[in-house]
Amino acid sequence: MPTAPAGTLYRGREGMWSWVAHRVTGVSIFFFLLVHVLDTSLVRVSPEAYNAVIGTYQTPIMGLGEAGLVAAIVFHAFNGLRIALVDYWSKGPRYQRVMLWVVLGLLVVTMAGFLPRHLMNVFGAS
Amino acid sequence: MTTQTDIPTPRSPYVRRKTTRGNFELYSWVFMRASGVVLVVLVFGHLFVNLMVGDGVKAIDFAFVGGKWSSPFWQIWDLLMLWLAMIHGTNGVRTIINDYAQRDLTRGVLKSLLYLAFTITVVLGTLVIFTFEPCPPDAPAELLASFCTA
Amino acid sequence: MTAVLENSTDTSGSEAQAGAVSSFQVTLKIRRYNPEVAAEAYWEEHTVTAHGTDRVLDALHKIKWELDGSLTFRRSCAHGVCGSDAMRINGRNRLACKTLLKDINPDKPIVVEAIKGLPVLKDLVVDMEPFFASYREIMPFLITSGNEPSRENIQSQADRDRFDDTTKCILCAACTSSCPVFWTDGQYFGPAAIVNAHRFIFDSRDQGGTQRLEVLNDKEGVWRCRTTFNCTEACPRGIEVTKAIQEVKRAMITRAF
Amino acid sequence: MQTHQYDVVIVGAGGAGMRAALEASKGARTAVISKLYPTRSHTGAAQGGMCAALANVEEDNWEWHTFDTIKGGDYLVDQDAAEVMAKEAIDAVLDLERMGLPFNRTPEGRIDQRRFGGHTRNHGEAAVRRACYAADRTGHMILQTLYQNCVKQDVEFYNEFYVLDLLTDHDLTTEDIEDGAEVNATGVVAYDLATGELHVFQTKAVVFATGGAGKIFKTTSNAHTLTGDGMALAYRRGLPLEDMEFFQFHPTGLAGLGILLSEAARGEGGILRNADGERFMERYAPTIKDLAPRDIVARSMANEVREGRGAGPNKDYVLLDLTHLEPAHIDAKLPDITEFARTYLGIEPYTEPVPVYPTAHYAMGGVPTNIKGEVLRDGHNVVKGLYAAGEVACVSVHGSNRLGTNSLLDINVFGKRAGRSAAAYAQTVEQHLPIVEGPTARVEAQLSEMRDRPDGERVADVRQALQETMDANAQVFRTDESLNKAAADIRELQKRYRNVSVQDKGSLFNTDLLEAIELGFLLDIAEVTVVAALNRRESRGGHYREDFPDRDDDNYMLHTMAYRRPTSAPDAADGHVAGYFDHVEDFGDYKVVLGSKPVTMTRYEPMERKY
Ligand SMILES: Cc1cc2nc3c(=O)[nH]c(=O)nc-3n(C[C@H](O)[C@H](O)[C@H](O)COP(=O)(O)OP(=O)(O)OC[C@H]3O[C@@H](n4cnc5c(N)ncnc54)[C@H](O)[C@@H]3O)c2cc1C
Ligand code: HEM
Ligand code: SF4
Ligand code: F3S
Ligand code: FES
Repeated sequence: MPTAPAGTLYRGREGMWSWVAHRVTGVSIFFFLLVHVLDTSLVRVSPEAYNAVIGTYQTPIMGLGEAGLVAAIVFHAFNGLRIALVDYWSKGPRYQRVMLWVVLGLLVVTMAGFLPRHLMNVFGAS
Repeated sequence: MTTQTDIPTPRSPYVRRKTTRGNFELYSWVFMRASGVVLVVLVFGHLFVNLMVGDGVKAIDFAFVGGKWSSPFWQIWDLLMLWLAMIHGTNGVRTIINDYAQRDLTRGVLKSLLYLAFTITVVLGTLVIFTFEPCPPDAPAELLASFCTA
Repeated sequence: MTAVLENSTDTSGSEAQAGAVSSFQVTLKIRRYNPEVAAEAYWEEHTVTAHGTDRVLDALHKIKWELDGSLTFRRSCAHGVCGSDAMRINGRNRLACKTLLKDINPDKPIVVEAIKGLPVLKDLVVDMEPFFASYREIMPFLITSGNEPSRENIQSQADRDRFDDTTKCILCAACTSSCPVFWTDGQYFGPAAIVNAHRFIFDSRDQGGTQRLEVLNDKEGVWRCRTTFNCTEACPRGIEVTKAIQEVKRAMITRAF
Repeated sequence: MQTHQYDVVIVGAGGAGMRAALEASKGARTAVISKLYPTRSHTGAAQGGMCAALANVEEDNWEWHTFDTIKGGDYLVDQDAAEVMAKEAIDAVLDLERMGLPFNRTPEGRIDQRRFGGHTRNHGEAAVRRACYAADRTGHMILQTLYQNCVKQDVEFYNEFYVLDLLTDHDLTTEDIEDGAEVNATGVVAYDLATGELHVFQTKAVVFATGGAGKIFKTTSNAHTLTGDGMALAYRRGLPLEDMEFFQFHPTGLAGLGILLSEAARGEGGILRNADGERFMERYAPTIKDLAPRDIVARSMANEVREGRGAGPNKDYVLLDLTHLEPAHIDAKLPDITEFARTYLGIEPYTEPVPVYPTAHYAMGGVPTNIKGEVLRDGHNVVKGLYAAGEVACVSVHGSNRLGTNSLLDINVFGKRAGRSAAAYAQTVEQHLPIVEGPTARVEAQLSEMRDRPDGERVADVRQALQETMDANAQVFRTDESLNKAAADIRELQKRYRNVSVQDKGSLFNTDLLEAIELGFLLDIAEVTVVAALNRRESRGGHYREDFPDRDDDNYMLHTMAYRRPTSAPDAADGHVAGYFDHVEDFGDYKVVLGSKPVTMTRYEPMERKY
């Protein structure tokens, strides 16, 4: 296939941007998962090794990263359900936009439930 | 003037490279959605227990993991999560490679890498969950779950 | 019903009564490409006077007819029924003849370029052959077996309505060339082919549904769709393209299980 | 240059061309050459319907249909052709249905039918439901269905190829051919838009199906690409054009734009009103009112405006009122055209009346053919191997005014006939006839002259001037004075055309060049139209002369035949001279010679046309 010379960015709407986000979050989670399995495997090596690595998860920087990761998973999960509804529910395509707002709403609610506690755990005195 | 040249249609027709029919894409598509729904439960449960209950991320250490995996319930939970998430994720990344890698060679290389990563991760993860020894005999007791000393 | 480019600030109905047309200046920023002259595409701006009911096509014509005859684009009917002039206007696929200038913010230049994902031949003209090749592959014709009825086939009104939406397609390629999957994977059949398959799969008179589903079960078939809805949003005929794709997917799943 | 050989070459991939292709390709090696992708052809713009006396919803028969067609055409219709068309209409519709066309359905599941202007029961008693339709995109569905079946039959297409010359073994503009002598079509020359290359098609039979020529007018429902190419090519090779003075102005074009709102709008109950809200058609056609034939409605509308009862700020249009119809009904039956009103005028047809004004719509005239689709080179001799169908042709089923829905029917019935005749003829020919030495010379000269002229007039200026004079002087109302003005203007523009230049000198997709060539066709067609209109000093159907407001059967019950001849040729074209049918107009190096052809009458005596 010859490729067309690139022009400007396509100005898609909600549908396209939610797909971009779904893709980005999906890949991020996937790579995190690879690493996560590796680090968890250290439990087979020795408790010290595991604890040493897991300790780095508890630094504030990683704590923020974790928050981002959770947000990514939550978005990906809810949006994944939205996609499934678009595909299986006959009225899905018509309400895809509404459903995206619901997904974002749920994301906010979930993060509101999670973040304060998590940040307290990370930054708060233990 | 009677030039007798039989000339085919002037613009070269476009040919699809090859047809790959069969239900593989169909099943993988259904799987993405089905596994997604199950994953919602598994992942959210996982996250909740690890990050929300008790002291959250602060509380995670060898002892915590040991405590969880001593119960078959969490062993199965995590095993299922591992497999589903890995198949789901790998399949997702496969789609993405199909989308963006245009040359056959690039596609091949990237996919080989992907499947390699998949195999290593899944095998490793499975082994760890099943061969896990919550109370390794030579480890310092304070790092282990409380029941080891019991 | 039809795709609008931007939510215009004033859509207050009859204000645009014929006869009472105001004129204004518009600038078009057009992506030019002519392999006979230069290997690279470049942007060019032109400013013309337009009237209240003018469409982007009118502005393009003005440029071609008054300023630069070499500007090249396809068009025929000039009212959105022939599907010749799909192009990217301010980043979105539209028919130039259906996009009114007054609905676009006139303060900034209107960016016009060829649709994406098909080889650009000259200026706004792309090679449509790959697009039509996919269309032909889904067997876009009624397939029946047995004896032809001596009069017409009987079809209930409900059965006729079942596929009404997808009969509207004018093969303009606005949908297919708005699809992110198609841009990067030119082998994807694309929404337009699926829409036209849908038109037959759900026609009660047709008996080739299974074959067509088989074709679209291809690796590059319906499963490639990531429900990004760009196609639905771009379709100048207001066809619910993603919905049609979904219906085809569901038909396949029902058949497989 | 490339050369191709086929049995049948069809020029034009609209409804007529593709219908012919479906027939021809069954028995002969066929190619279709079209300057547009087939699905872009203007048949796709047709909205309202295609009529046939199926009698699916109420009593009807093809004989009534024949009568309506003849009366609608103000008795200038060739009655044998009208009979053929009305009779074969039924199969034409059923063929399309079986090819997959999604017609709207009756509650019983049959093809639904609706009313259309001029179609009546029992010779004019009341409007009858005869038009088969698919919402308001019947033409779209016909075009798609025919294309789909061409895909199915693997018909060979040459898309975006402009046919720029017709090859014959005798040049009728210069040679004097005896009655009965054989003249053959041998091929066509086409220009590939994508590459700029010329292709010669050597063929046993050629079918012209290039559609109409609405772009001679400014306000028109026709596409930018309807530039009368086929008519002009035939005319330039010395073949006659028949009845070119009859151009249909459709009553309901969107005011100022010309975009068509189908007659179906009135068929479904829409009403025309003037500025005072009066349903003025009650005055002009008391029986069938808004559903009178198009020429009558268009004239009535123009008259309302002329007499100061027009609506709008400039009082220059009338109103099409749909507001009394149920929105749901409008959505089901007229979705597309109501959307045109919304998109292009910002009018909501549910609640507001739509501004409309007549728009140039359909060429009743064209390349003369007989009912087999064979092209005539004079009153009765045919050109062997040359066929024409659709709007480019004149069989003549439309006479001086076409009834709505009869054109989609025409393209199907006569497209099929032409395709079938062409293939049958090709099968009888063993060897391709040789084509002339240097077949592309004429076209090459024309193209290079245009391309090489460094600068000069702009194509658009000349075209605009042409369209404006045609709108001003040769539209719904015509007089000797206005037509002479138009003729003078056209002569002037012909001169300017010789000095036209294009900016794009390249060979890839040079639409600039092709627009210039098309302008040449437009000028030729406009010239013939005006000369023929000047000659016809009567009013009949679409041709209305204010200075001769009555029909004059004694002098003008004849088809006009216009020929291009060298200035030295004899003036009268054939024996049938009556009225002014020996008219000659000089255009410098050639002249337009007018002859006539009798109207074929079978059963129906001309009567006064009242509705
Ligand atoms: C808006 C509108 C609505 C209408 N509604 C109705 C209706 O409801 N009912 C009805 O009966 N009639 C209707 N008509 C009339 C009818 O649609 C047309 O008369 C008919 O479709 C003409 O068909 P055609 O095949 O002759 O030509 P077209 O469909 O115009 O096709 C012409 C073909 O010729 C090709 N061509 C032209 N020049 C060249 C060249 N130089 N070289 C190669 N190819 C060439 C073109 O590419 C095209 O494929 C309507 C017309 C219009 C404009
Ligand atoms: C938590 C619950 C999850 C749900 C409901 C879910 C749902 C989905 C769905 C429905 C798709 C298909 C999208 C499409 O076809 O357009 C998808 C794609 C994907 N998912 Fe998930 N998923 C979940 C978790 C995960 C996890 C844990 C990972 C990482 C390992 C992951 C990685 C991906 C990737 C990489 C894609 C491909 C994205 C694309 O093609 O654009 N997902 N997900
Ligand atoms: S579905 Fe819509 S956008 Fe796609 S080709 Fe058809 S008309 Fe154009
Ligand atoms: S834009 Fe493409 S991804 Fe699917 S919904 Fe439309 S085909
Ligand atoms: S010109 Fe026909 S769709 Fe725009």
